[in-house]
Amino acid sequence: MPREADPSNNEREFVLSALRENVRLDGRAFDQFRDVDLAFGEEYGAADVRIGKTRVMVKISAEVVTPYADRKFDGIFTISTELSPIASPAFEVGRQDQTEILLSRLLEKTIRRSGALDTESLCIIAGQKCFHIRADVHVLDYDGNIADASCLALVAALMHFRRPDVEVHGEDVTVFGLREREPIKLQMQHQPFCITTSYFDGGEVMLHDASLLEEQCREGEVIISINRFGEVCQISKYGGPPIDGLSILTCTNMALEKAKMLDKVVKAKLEEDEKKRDKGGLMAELRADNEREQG
Amino acid sequence: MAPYTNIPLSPAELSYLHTSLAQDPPIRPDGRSPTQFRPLVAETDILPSANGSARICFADGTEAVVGVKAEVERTGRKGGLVRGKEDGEVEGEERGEDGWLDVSIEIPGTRDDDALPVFLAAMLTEALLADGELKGRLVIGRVWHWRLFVDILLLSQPLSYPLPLLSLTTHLALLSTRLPALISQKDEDPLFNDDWEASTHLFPRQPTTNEPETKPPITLLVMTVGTNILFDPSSDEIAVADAIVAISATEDSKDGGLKMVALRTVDPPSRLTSAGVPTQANTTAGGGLSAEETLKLREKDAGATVWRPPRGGVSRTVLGRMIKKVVEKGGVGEEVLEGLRGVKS
Amino acid sequence: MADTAILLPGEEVLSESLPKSKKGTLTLGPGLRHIPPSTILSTTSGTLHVDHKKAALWIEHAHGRYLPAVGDLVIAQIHHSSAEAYACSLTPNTPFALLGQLAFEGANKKTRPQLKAGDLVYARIVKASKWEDTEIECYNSSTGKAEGMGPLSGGMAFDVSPAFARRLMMGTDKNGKQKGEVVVLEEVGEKVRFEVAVGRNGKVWVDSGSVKETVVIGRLLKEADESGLDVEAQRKAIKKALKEVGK
Amino acid sequence: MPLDSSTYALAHLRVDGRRWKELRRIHGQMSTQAAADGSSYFEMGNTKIICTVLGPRQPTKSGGRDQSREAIIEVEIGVAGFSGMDRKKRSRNDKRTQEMQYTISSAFASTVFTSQYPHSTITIVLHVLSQDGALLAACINAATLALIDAGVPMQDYIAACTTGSTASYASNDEDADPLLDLNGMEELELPFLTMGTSGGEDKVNVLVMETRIQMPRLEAMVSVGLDGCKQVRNILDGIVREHGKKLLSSR
Amino acid sequence: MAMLADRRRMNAPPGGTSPPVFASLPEAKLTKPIRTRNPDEHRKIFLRTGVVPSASGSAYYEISPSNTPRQTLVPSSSSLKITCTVHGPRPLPRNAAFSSNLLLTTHVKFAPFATRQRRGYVRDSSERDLGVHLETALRGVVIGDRWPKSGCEVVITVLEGEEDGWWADAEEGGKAGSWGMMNVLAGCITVASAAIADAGVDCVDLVSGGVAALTAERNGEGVLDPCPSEHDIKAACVVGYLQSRDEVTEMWMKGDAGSGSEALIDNAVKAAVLTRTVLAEAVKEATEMKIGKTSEAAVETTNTGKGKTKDIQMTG
Repeated sequence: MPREADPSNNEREFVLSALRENVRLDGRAFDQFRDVDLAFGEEYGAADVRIGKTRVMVKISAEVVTPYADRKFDGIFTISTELSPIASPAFEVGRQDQTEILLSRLLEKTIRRSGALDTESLCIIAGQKCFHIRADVHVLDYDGNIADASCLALVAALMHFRRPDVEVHGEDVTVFGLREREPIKLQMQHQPFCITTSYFDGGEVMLHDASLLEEQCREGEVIISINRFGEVCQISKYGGPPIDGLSILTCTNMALEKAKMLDKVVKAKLEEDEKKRDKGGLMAELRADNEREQG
Repeated sequence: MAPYTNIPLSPAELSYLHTSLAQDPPIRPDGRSPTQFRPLVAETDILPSANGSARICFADGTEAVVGVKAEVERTGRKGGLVRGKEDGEVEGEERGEDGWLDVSIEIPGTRDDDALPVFLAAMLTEALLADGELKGRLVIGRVWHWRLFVDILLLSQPLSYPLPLLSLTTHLALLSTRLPALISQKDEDPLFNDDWEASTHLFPRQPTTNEPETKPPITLLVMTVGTNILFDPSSDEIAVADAIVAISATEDSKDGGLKMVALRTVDPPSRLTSAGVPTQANTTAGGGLSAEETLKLREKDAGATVWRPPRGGVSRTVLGRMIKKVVEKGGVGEEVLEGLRGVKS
Repeated sequence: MADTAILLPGEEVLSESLPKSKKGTLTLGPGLRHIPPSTILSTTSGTLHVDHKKAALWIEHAHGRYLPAVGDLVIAQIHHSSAEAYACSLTPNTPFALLGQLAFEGANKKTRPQLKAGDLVYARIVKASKWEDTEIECYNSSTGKAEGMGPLSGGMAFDVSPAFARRLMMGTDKNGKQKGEVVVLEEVGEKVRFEVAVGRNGKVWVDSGSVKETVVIGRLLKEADESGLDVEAQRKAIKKALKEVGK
Repeated sequence: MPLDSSTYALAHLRVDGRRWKELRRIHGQMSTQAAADGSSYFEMGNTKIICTVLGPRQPTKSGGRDQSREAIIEVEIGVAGFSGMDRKKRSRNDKRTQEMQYTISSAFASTVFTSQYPHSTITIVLHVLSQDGALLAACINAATLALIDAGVPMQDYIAACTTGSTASYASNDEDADPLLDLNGMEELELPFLTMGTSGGEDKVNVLVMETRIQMPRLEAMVSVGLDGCKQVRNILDGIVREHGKKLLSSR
Repeated sequence: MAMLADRRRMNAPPGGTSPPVFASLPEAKLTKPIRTRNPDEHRKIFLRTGVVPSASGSAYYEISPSNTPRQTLVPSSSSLKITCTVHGPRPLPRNAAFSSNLLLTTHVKFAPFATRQRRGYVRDSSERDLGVHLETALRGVVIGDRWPKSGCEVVITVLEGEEDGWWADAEEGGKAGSWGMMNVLAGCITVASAAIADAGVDCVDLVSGGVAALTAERNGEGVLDPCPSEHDIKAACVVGYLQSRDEVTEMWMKGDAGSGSEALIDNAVKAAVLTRTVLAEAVKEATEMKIGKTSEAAVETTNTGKGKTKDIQMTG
């Protein structure tokens, strides 16, 4: 079983003593993120996020399926995560390891359980037809903090995605191609972001956006998912050495700030992308079509 | 198959055990008589969320919990094509289906699809289904039926062959199983009485004595050494068994005695033990024989002086005696059932 | 002196670029393959380097994993220890190299250094063969002297590319010019005192006694490596960085 | 079955008649199984857990030399098919179960003196016989008791409970009360978190929340949780002392 | 069981497809097949060894369907076709623990098309259960201590499986009781025994499988080799029988036999004795062929013919 190589004792001690002197190896402040870069693909629903060297790509797709028998009025939304050897030699194909399970649970809790995506809006005919929105999360490069990066990429991709328009006449459903009708945005109820706080020395030192080396040296982490309105969607502190109850509340406050920052990044990039698309000849053409139809 | 493929006993120990168990009467390591069971602690109705439940703790520390849950299910259209049987026509009594009983076993350290749990589940299932009485009781009407889930958990590591433990626990759990009373008509959408007091036992009881009229079957593990037949073998004893047979027996409604409803041979782990080396062939003890001579010596010895894993099967006469010991009047089966009667929730 | 011709795997080395040697023998370095009678093919992509004096040629390339070669100085990390030797990792996910328990200066059974898993040592490769475990040692076995090798305590190890590590170790030519065109260590060394050990396996260990200075040196090295800074750019970056730490 | 919050507002009584800061009945037993190195049975209301601890022992998984300098804590959780309202078989690869296993394992890894047992494994096996809320908390408490029974040295032990809030996430209800120790029905309706603390002080080892909630609610929930964990800890203390007395008197 | 989901193949939709229902003449009444053999008569068995040249040992076993006249396209009774290959004895893998005995493992798998209901590619619990039964039957026969540190794999593919009842029967589509499994097991025992002999693994005896049943029609009278579609079986028994030692290595009995259990076992043994004649004949013939072949091969290398077929008519 390949594993991420453990850092040497020298590195471990140095990282810790540096942190005690308020120094991070890459010169960032404790609560500072590495450069966050978000790019959208040609197609709808492809988002590529880079935080420092960490890189995550999310692609959303939609298909029409039968809803689950026990949830007739809901569409289906699934998130699948994949940590492949592309990201790090420590990941194996096809084998679910701890990191992957935790990551997928985290996204599940942050996005699905918190109801970020309105699944009822995906229903086409109750009990018969609905959209299945599938998000594939691929970690392409691994240098720490994949939770925050994956969540950011997932939220951005969901906001960017457009599903095909449908028309229902009784039992008949017509699904329109992207060229036939302007595709429709997904209904998002809120946009939660994952913020991981790594702690050292029993909570004396708190870091945001830890690099891989810092992650390997940390004592534990608190992962908080929060949206810009200050609604906490999920907190995970899986074991690790204990910290004060109060510091968790501090973490939450700091996470809110970061979530607002990430929210802005996503909004700005989406706007940029929309402008770019607006100019395109294809879109203009489509709009003309639609107007004629309505008229 | 066996949960313990490496038996921590040397050929000398195996040989000793085998000889003492082959004595007449056999000398068992814990001084029990051949038909005596080890003491056990049992309780029933331990879980409020299950329709029936039981827990048994054997003296060696092995422990099992069984929970029985019943769920209402719509009876699928039967696949009959012939006999002019159309919908609506009912032909006598409704009969239950095998698929309505679902037995699953969880044993720590094994996967759900390992041979051991699969084998044990199949063994317990076929004993329960053998006389068709139990599945008949699951019928609610033509449209609805109960589906019975029997979840068997072995809580400890499988120290000895867990079959008797699991079977006895299942027996107690089923005896304590109660189904809510039906208030709706037979073929309507079923509606049940919320009152737990009004519920009926899956195995109906006599109103006066509160004794069950019929009982679920029990499965006993019987092993042979030489001509001796031993019940409830411990893990050490199993290590030298010539043959092991699991016999399921239930009360015969006709004459009140016991009848056998299922039987399976179990692969004895003794077949995987290492053979001893005769002194003449032991090079360190001064005996220097060629490989060929050693082989000859071993074949001639045939387990007389040193331990040799058993070969072949069990002879038919011994098999017949084993069955008889379980089901005969005043036999071990009745004794066990009598012992379990004393268990109160 | 360095020929900048870029070769791809399978490409033939032209006979005019072969060095003339008096004895008529050539020494082939990494990345080259000889097919008798006189064809020389490259096996990796990179630039061809020729040393006419020694009649040697080899291919330099920036990426790929470090392959142990006898005589290389490396920084190894102890993984676990057995009765005779420490198993050390040179690069992650590769077979361990063996470091004898007594392969240290002045070590005998009583005085040998006690190393824990995760400790770093500066060592030289003494055996590198396809069929056997790689062996390293922390002293020169012929002289018994440490020659700067041994356990590394404190400080920080930075990961750089193996090619950059090689450039760091090229030394200076007659004019005092850096052959590897990396001036970070020298230029910083004029202002800041620090200890350094460069391992061919892509690790640089730095210890200046001060966390901030060590971090700066590490960052400069990584920047020079990853962004491929030339000498001028390096000087500029060094000046800026040193200002930050107040030197 | 929606929780009738209006009743709560009137009488300040919960569905099962408790007040906001009341725990359910907690019952625990130690040394319940002779075959294991340590074992316990733990009830929190109708949530019932059996826990056995094996080890510290040699790693059972063969292959690959284990050079770890500390003991590895393995956790196996088996959720019985009959434990819930409906019969449901949860596979062992279920991600939620695996997440719980990881949480318990890493929580105890920092409390148990694992460095005293290099190259060994401590296996905690948890069987969930019946669930009615506070599953993770009950598992942690059961594991604590079983580890104490097994005589594994620990710095301290972890006591856990859940807290919730009467306000659902949407309503910005100013006078929402925090609730202690939610039962299964309340868990379906209300936001809640599971918390595990060690030591008498407010040191949080585990904190897991899966539901959406307004940030201001959190503070109250955390402080009630800290207090609840202290109560649970006292009860656990009592169980351990009781068991110790029994052991001594039987000598 | 979700865990057993087959993820290596593109599978058919989970809902499945309904089995074909063949149109039959409206006046054609489907009739349950009736046993035409005597109660103590076995169906014809075809057995041949050495069918897979690359395996250490192999055998093929077939029971032809009974010839009942029918008016529909669907055969009213099923037949049994089993192949078995034996690999080994061969050394255990390096990471396996030491074993002083031959480690025999069995692997029983139905071909996806073997039964009326399609079988998946992953072994289900009934197939695993059969594997355990077969293992028990064979472990007692092979002399394991002759082959320390070795493993031997017995791989069985059931090409056509006996049905559990009459397919058109009202009850569960003829699946009640899963009696067909018992015939399959008896066949597996016999064919594996032949294949093991073909592989040259030391055995104490040839083990042959036999099935007997108590049926409702005959009022408690037992039948040998029951074809489930022809009977209404009350109880059945399979044995793996060693004739020369008069021993049973494997026995599987289920159902409500009442007091007739002893007679049932006796009948199963009788069936096993019948099967044994075919088994012995097939093994003997194969051995003769091998001996003959080696002497022939010395003279003429082009002759690569395999064993002849053998059909034996049997009566009790």
